[in-house]
Amino acid sequence: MDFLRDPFGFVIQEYTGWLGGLGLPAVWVDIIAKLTGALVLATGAMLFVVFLIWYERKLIGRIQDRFGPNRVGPWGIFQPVADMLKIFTKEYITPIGADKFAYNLAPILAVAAVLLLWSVLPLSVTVVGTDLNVGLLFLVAVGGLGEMSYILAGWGSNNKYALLGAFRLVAQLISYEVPLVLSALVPVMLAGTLSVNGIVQAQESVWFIVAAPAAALIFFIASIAEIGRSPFDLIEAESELVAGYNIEYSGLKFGMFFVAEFLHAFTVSMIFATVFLGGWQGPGAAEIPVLGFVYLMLKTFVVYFVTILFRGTLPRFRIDQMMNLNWKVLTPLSLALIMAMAIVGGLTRELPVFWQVIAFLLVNLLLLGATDQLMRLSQSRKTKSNLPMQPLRKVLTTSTKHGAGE
Amino acid sequence: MAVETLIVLIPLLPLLAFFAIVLFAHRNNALSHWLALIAAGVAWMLSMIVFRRAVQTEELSRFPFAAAIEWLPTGSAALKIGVQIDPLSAVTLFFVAWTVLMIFIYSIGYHNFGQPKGEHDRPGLPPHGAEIRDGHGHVHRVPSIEPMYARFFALISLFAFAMFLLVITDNLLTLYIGWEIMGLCSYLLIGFWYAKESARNAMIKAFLTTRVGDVFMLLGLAALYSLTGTLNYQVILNNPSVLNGLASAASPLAGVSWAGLIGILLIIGTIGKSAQFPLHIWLPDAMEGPTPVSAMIHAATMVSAGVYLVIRFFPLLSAGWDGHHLTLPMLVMGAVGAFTALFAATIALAQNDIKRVLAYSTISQLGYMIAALGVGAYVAAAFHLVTHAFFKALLFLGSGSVIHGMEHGVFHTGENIDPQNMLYMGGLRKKMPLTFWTFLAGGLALSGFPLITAGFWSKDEILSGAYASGQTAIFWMLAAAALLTAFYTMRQITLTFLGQPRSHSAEHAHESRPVMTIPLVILAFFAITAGWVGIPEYFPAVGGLLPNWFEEFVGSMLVSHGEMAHFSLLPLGVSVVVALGGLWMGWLTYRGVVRPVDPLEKPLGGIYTLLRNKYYVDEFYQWAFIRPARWLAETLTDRWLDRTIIDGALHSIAGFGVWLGKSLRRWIDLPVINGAGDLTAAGTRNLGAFLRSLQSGRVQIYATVGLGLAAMVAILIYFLWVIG
Amino acid sequence: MIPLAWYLIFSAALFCIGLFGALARKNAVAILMGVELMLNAVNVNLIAFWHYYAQVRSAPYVHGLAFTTMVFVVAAAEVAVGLALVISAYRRRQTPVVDELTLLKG
Amino acid sequence: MNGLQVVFLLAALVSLFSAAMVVSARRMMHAALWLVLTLMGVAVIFVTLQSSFFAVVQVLVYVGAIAILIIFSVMLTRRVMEDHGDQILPGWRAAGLVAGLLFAIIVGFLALWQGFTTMLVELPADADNLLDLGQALVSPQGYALPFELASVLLVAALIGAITIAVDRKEDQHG
Repeated sequence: MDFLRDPFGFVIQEYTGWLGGLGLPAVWVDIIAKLTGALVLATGAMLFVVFLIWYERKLIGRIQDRFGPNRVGPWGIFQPVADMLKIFTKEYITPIGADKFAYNLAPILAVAAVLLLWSVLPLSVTVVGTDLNVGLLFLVAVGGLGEMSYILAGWGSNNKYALLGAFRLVAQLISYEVPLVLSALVPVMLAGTLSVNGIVQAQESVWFIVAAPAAALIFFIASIAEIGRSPFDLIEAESELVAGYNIEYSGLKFGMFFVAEFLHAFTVSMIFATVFLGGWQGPGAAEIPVLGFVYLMLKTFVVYFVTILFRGTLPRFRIDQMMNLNWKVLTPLSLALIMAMAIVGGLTRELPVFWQVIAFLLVNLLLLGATDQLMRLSQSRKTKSNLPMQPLRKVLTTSTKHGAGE
Repeated sequence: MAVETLIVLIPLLPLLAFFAIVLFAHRNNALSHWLALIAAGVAWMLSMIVFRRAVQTEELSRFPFAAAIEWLPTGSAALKIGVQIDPLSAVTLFFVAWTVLMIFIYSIGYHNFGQPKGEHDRPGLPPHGAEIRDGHGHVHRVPSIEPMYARFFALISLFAFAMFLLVITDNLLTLYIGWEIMGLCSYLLIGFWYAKESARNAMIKAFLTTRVGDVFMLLGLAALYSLTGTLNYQVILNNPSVLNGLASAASPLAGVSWAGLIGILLIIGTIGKSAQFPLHIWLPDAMEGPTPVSAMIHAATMVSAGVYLVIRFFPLLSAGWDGHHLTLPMLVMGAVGAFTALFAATIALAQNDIKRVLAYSTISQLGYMIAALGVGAYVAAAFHLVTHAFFKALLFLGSGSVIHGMEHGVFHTGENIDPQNMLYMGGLRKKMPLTFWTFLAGGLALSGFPLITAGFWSKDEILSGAYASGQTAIFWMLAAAALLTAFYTMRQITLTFLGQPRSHSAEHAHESRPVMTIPLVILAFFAITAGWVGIPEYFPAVGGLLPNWFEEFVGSMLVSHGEMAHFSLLPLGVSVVVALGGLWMGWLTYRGVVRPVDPLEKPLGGIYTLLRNKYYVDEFYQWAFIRPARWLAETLTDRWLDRTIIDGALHSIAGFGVWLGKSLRRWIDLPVINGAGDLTAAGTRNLGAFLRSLQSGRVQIYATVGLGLAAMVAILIYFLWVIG
Repeated sequence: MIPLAWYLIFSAALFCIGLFGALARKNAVAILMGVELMLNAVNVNLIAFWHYYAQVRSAPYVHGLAFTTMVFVVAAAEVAVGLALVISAYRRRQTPVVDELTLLKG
Repeated sequence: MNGLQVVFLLAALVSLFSAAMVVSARRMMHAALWLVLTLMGVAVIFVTLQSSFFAVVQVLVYVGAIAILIIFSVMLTRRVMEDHGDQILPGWRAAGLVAGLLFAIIVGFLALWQGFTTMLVELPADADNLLDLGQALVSPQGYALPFELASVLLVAALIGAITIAVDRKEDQHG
């Protein structure tokens, strides 16, 4: 019965009990249990990527009116396995003049940075790696390690295109970290804690996406930019940069970047589900922890599905558009949002939760509407003063001038 | 909203529109005129609301709508400013709001919004006309859009602000502020086409001439403030003790009371602003500005401000008046007003420029009002102010429409004639029917066509007031002026609209756009009906059909009512006869003109030339003031005083200074001071050469030095505070 | 159960290494790295003393943390401006070596 | 010697070693990478001091932003990958002397203080209370003024950095 209700917690308990039975000191039991947990989680996550790749290719295929992979296994489900085997057997090439230390460190660091994120995400009531009291900050900080890996890869390859790609990518990541952190502050304010588990628990009555849809939107956009997916995939704009920072990589090293990318996309969806969609919260999740895990996975897949839809439908941004969106729209909006939410929260402190949420929602919608109007305005002004438009306007005015005499 | 708030908002909106246009919208023509129009429209709406409330309020003159705040602290007290709406300002607000709104709308059409841009248009010149090509490949010239379109709307918005401010204020100081802003606007708008030399001269002339009046007015204002300690209307004018005190206190001028002196100073201000003799010379020249400006500033509102001032201060001007012996200010007003009325009317006879005739008629009509006040016909003056504003604005806008039509003809035919010259018009009745009928309504109102027009009722009241006051000389002068008015009005209508076209341009003129004609129609409505609110009860046949509302409403302003004028048939008969007679004579004289020559030119001979040249007043001023001033400046001050005496003295002082300096340098500077200086310099250089070795330009050396200093400070702190 | 002395000696050593880097390196960016090391040493010191005072007073104690926050801010600002200066200097003189940037030499 | 001490010693040794490499590495890129390692070591030191918040902030600010900026500028001020020639000034011995002397002085002075040998014990769980820190930073009795000044400093640095680093050649074209 206990196993059915909470299989993960049950296994962990059994395992630690068994380790304790071996006569080890408590500290060592803890360390070994954590190491085992990390190993299992990391392996599971990396294997999971195999499924993710298939899922994504299938979906993209459907969007593009194709079948997607359908040869290997039922519904082509073993296609990624075959690809994996191909990648494993490829030759490693290290370019001449490469900085070997940096060149080899980069792919490891890329995967490690993503896996580190899993250490603070609560998978269900009982299963959480570490309940760090600054968990959300940790999630952002570890993102910085990912950037380091891209720089190392770009620089270590001793290739101009790789370096340019890395520059672009890191510029994008650093820029989008700003609205990411700022918008993540809104759930922190609502929950009153930085701990990820605390944030999940604070969403018992209402998900934060309801109270703060604007923050959720910013967080989602910034997350997509952080994982470098379409429409923010200008790092691998083939026509401009050949293939980005990882052009000189081959074989398993390339595969690790590949894995890191997919896993990162999934992890980011999970963070979004945790912070804004209530994580493992759901009917009965507190009593039957395994349900919580199911809920989390469902939510994560919904979010992941949306990112794939983005990838399948949206065209790529230009680099100036990408930067403009960040610095001129998302960052000011998230700053305004933080201020507005703090003020509204202070004003409605005495009210029941329902009205408080309504107030938050209204403020969010108001800010979104205002942003929309401002963007429209600037867009129309831009179109007016756009240089290529001038001759056309001249043509139009002259034609009306001639027409006036009739 | 409280009615006081509404009142405050009235002038504020045009001001905001002015700033918005100047700061943000000046590149966008449509936005500019919409801003101005919306501001004027909302101000108009608020004015109507305020007016309606004012009419509904009992005893408004004793308890006006008012609100005030303290503005300038002056010693122990504070100068208060505020707003106030009493019956007089309510009716003024009524006609100001209407005419301003109509003129704003009209200006859009007058400045050709929606027309193409002319290739040769230059800011500072009237639009030059644009060439367009029609479907058959023919090239036409049509009016082109004014190149300084937005600036025009900004300026008239500022003007509207000043006028509204002047009307709603409750004290003389803010009135003066509005007065001066209007002077500035008038200056800028007369010189709107500043690239024309005539416009530049006219703007300077207008500014300087009104300045003469304004200085005297400021003196009066200062005297009033120093005597009473306030400039508030209620405190001064509704307070018999203050008025009596002023009337009995003797001023520095022998035989004149303070009330009389202040009154005369204020009247001089009015003479400047309302263009009365002898300061009338600027108004005809002001016709250099665009026609809507002429209509608004120089007919309907600004020149009315002068009359408004004297009507407002009538209790002070008439302080000590017993109903029979006129006070000194009233005597001055009566004399100046009546003389100006007749004088300007005669000049108008010989003018050929359609706007100039109207300008002289404006001077003449304003003279009427001043004269009416002079004989104590307070209500009649206010009444004529209202009706005159409507029909004169109508006439100016109508003339603008005519000019516009003629300009179209000139563009079309390429003739080299002045589109404003009436002698080249004729027959426009068929080309521009709407303009004709509305202009006719305005013209009949101006000449006082009996019974149906507004001008008749107000003018009749002035004449009967003058007659009743016993000032027969003034009465007959005004009657003669009325005759001439009717005559030149008919001359104008006949020359412009009746008969046959006297040039190809007139043949090709066509009706203006609805945006111009609709204001004409609305103003024509008021030109007819505005008189019906003030029909005296004693008037035969129609008197009493409508209540004499105006008399009751505005008359309540006076603390002591003058005696009700006795009805007398003589002034009534005279006014009917002069109006109809003048019109008939005018038609007789001018109906048959076929060549562009005035038929009166030959018979009148020298008199015509005299009138044509406006009695040589400008030339007289040129000779009497401007040339002496020039001589004073150039010959006396510059050549003799400045260059000979002052420069000579300066040159000799300078020569002495040079000698002194040379000897000082020789005996003191070179040996003593330079020696010491050189010594110091050498020392500094040596020191610098030594210190230079420390300046290595290496950042790390500097860092080390900084670190050493920080360490020393740390050690000092340690030994002084931690240990000690 | 770590002696305060360890932290203080560690931070002093880190500081002095940073100082050496700032004084002895040729490259302007390397000098900035030395400065960063020094600032980190200061942070270690501040946090260590924060822990010490929180322990001595056996009550929550925020002053050390607040000072650390300030140091972080100053470090961020310093790096931003410093690196901008270096890049700007490099653009004009084509060198990041401070030895060759001696325009101020008297 | 318990586990915590081992962790501390390891982190400290790694930090000091990599700091030494930072100031002595010949290739600037490697120096920058060593700097990252030093910073990570310091973050671990923070953890041993029970300030997990600053440990995370250290990673976020120093590793995530400052180190990356430094790496950027290393790349931007470099034409070729290898740094030729000596990276150390001729007067490095003097600098070493100053640094060593300073170290000796600091440690000497510290040794005079009686609190020097205090054992730092584990603090209660709520010692690292971010709520207190946050309130202290914005309360007028606490650090509101320095906090605001720091914000102004950051903005000024932001604007200053942009102004300094902007390429003026573009201005002439535009």
